[in-house]
Amino acid sequence: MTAYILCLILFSLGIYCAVSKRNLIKIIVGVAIAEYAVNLMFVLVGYRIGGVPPIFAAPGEAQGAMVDPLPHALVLTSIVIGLATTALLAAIAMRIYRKYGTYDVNEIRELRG
Amino acid sequence: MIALYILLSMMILGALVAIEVRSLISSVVAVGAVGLGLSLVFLLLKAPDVALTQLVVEIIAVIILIRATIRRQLPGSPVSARPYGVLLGLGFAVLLVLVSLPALQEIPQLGHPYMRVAETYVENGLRDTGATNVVASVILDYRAYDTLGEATVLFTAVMGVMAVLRNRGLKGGEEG
Amino acid sequence: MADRREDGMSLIVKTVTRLTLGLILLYGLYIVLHGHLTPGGGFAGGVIVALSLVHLVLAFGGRSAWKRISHSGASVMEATGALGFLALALLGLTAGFFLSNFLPEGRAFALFSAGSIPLANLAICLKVGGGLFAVFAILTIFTAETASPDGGER
Amino acid sequence: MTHTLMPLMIAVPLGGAFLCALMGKRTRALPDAMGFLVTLLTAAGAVYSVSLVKSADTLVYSMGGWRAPVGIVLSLDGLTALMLVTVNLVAFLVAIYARGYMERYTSKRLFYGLFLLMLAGMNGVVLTGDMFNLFVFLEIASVASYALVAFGTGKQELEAAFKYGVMGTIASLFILLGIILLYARTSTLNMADMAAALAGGGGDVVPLVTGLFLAGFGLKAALVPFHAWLPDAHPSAPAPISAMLSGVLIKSLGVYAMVRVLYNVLGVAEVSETGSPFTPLIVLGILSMMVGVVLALGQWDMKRLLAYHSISQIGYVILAIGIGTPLAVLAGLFHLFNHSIFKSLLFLDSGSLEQATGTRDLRRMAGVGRKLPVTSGSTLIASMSIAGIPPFNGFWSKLLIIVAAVRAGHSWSAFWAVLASILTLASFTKVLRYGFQGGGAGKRLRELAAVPLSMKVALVLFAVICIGGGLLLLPSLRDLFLGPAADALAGGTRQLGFVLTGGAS
Repeated sequence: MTAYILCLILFSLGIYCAVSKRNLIKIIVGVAIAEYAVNLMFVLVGYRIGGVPPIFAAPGEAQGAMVDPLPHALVLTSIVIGLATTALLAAIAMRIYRKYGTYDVNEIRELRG
Repeated sequence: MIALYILLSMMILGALVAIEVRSLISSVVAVGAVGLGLSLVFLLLKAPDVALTQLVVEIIAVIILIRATIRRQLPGSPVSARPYGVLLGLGFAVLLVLVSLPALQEIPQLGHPYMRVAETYVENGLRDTGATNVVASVILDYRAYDTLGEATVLFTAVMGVMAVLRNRGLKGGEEG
Repeated sequence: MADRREDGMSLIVKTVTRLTLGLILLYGLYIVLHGHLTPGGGFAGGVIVALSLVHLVLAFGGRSAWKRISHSGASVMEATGALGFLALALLGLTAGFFLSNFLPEGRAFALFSAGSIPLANLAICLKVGGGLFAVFAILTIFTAETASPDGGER
Repeated sequence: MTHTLMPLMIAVPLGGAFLCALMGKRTRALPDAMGFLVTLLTAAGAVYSVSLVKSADTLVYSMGGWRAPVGIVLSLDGLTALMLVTVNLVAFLVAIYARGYMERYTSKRLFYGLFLLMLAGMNGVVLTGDMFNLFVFLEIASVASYALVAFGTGKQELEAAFKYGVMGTIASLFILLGIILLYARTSTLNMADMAAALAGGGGDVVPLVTGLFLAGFGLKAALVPFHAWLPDAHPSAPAPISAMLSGVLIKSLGVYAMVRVLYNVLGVAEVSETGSPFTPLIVLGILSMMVGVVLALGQWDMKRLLAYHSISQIGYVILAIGIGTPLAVLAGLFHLFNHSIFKSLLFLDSGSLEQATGTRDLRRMAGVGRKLPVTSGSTLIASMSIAGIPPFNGFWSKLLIIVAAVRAGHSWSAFWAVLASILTLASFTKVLRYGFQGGGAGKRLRELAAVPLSMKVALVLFAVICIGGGLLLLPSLRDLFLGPAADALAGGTRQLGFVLTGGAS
């Protein structure tokens, strides 16, 4: 239970940073932290105490009770989706920097004119 | 289990550093640290596939972010955040944790997953797909459609970056 | 000659890069080919392959390393990877349904087993590797254009 | 009953986009041809899917041959067929328009690649029967739309795209968090399986997940408390993309996904004759309706005005579906179809006006009516139909919504609907008076640039649908197109049950 709470705290930290910061790179950092927290929540849900990684042991060795493999497959997908959005947002932020010369949201709004 | 809680609180500390530190480069490096902590937590939770992917994906994310912040005359990010945003953020944090307490009690406790559908993957994964890595058989056979969608997301992002960073948007428009 | 030496990192980094580059690439391909046996797979391996190319560009500097690896080459690699995966999916139609595993499962624990999974891993590796390197290459062009030699903004 | 049309609706646009990216540089004409051909194929496929639904009522396609809870399935019922027709019809006409309009922009290859990927994403969201797959294809369409909003690489476009990107990503994280909690509770990802597992009362998880989904999908549908990104993103995008965003993207990603999840999976809302209203939807609907139209009154930039009207019209749809009687749901879905037609037409008109006169400001656009007959004619038709003037399609759906609200006893929401309609009429008379009759003090405009033929064709086709839209209410057409869609929602949590029973052998 406390692991889920810590995970939700990390998620709200990420959202807080993305919502309240004025610097574009800090906003991207906040979104990345929120993505980390959601991926962590997914794997936490599938964990089994004393579980074994979801790889079949060689025929001879003993095969313990496996951890839930489904969240692992889905988290692989959402990690790369997180990378895709971070890369696109970083590219847009760099282009904004070239146009306005600053990463600060308020200065951008003033320069918009 | 203690190691899990220690790593989680370290990650929260790292996130706080990443949010509140003034200079951008150290903020990006702090996020890198949080990502590394996440990769270790995945190892603790017996998820080697995910830990490996998280590690390498996080390295390239940090490279891209540093590429965005380096070689620029960057004043430290101003300390005073948008007041409206601070209230919104903190209020949201408290609201989310409080509202989700009853729901968290109801989902299975940490360490005792239901695995109703996942049981079929584990039992006849080897027989159906021949792959000994169950996660690989889930990604590329049982739920290969997800992976097709996911590969398309990355493809879209790459085309998006190409579109956003091409040198001239409108024909005859100004360069850069 | 002065410009080449100043471009990229110091000599020590360049010689180390020449040694380690092959190893990183080999490790990435290992991860991809053994995706269905050991942890890892198309994505992790693809990113490692992209990282080895990024490593090369970082060590030898954006401009000089440019002649050998152009970003259009990387995006062609990515598009072929994506089309390969889509072709595998459409080939699945022959064995009944879209995306079905149409090749025989083969012996467990063997390298060439698990039907079309290794082929899909290869297609994804091409796509992810090419795509991420294209992103990095475009970012380098974009910053190289703006940062004039004295480092100030143009 | 299964049919290979369903996966092809996604594979064809994907293949088109990949080919566009690969061969686009060498052969100049490929992007245009690919854009036209692929959207033609998917539009034909969508119309064929309507007849499929009529004959077989529900179809399911299991990916990779794996049955429902184990593998991912695509499900095609009335509501999906309606959304497929809306999305692909508008995409086809916009692709024709974009042929002429996108000459001003560089690299058509990237434009058509991203356009086809957004189309594939929307088709994927509408067709899927799996919760996590809904998230993945929602992400494809969103990432493609972030990049397309910033396609002009101008100052406003980049800033709007960044803001839209951050808010869209946060909304997707909310949706993913909701999916994780549902997976933890029901240990399955298939919608039908999840609905069956939740049938015995969702306990405390369902209210929290409903809140997360309302926030996440609400932001994708630009409902009022989460609408901040729309008035910046839509005006700055190129005209064909604003038409796609306002016309279909916020509907398929926002309204369709929210309604499908609330009615068919979580079962928190249901359709019943006695009218069991789902109050959050009604409140969000009325809020969006009123705030959208009031903010639109003060706008002079034509595209910004249209963006605010999108928010208010989406409020109509959400209000109607929230009321919950079969007639109200039918009216809501009918308005959803109509709105995507006349709003896309309005955005395309603003695009050709901007191209001809070089400005988006109504005050400086005076006296264009006589010189651009096709554009001004279609703007007149579209403005009449959004304001709800008889014989046009907007009138029929707004009338049906108000009648359904009164009959269900929601006289207050009917009052708000009428008031919003009057304000919409007022704001569009301003558009017509300033924009076309030359009422403004606009100076003599230089010789206007001619509007390319391909743009005129698209405008005329849209206008024809605007005029003929009312026919959809005729009994014969209604049972073919709108009826099955309303019944799909009326099916509630049992609606997707066929996925578990039917499917691959």
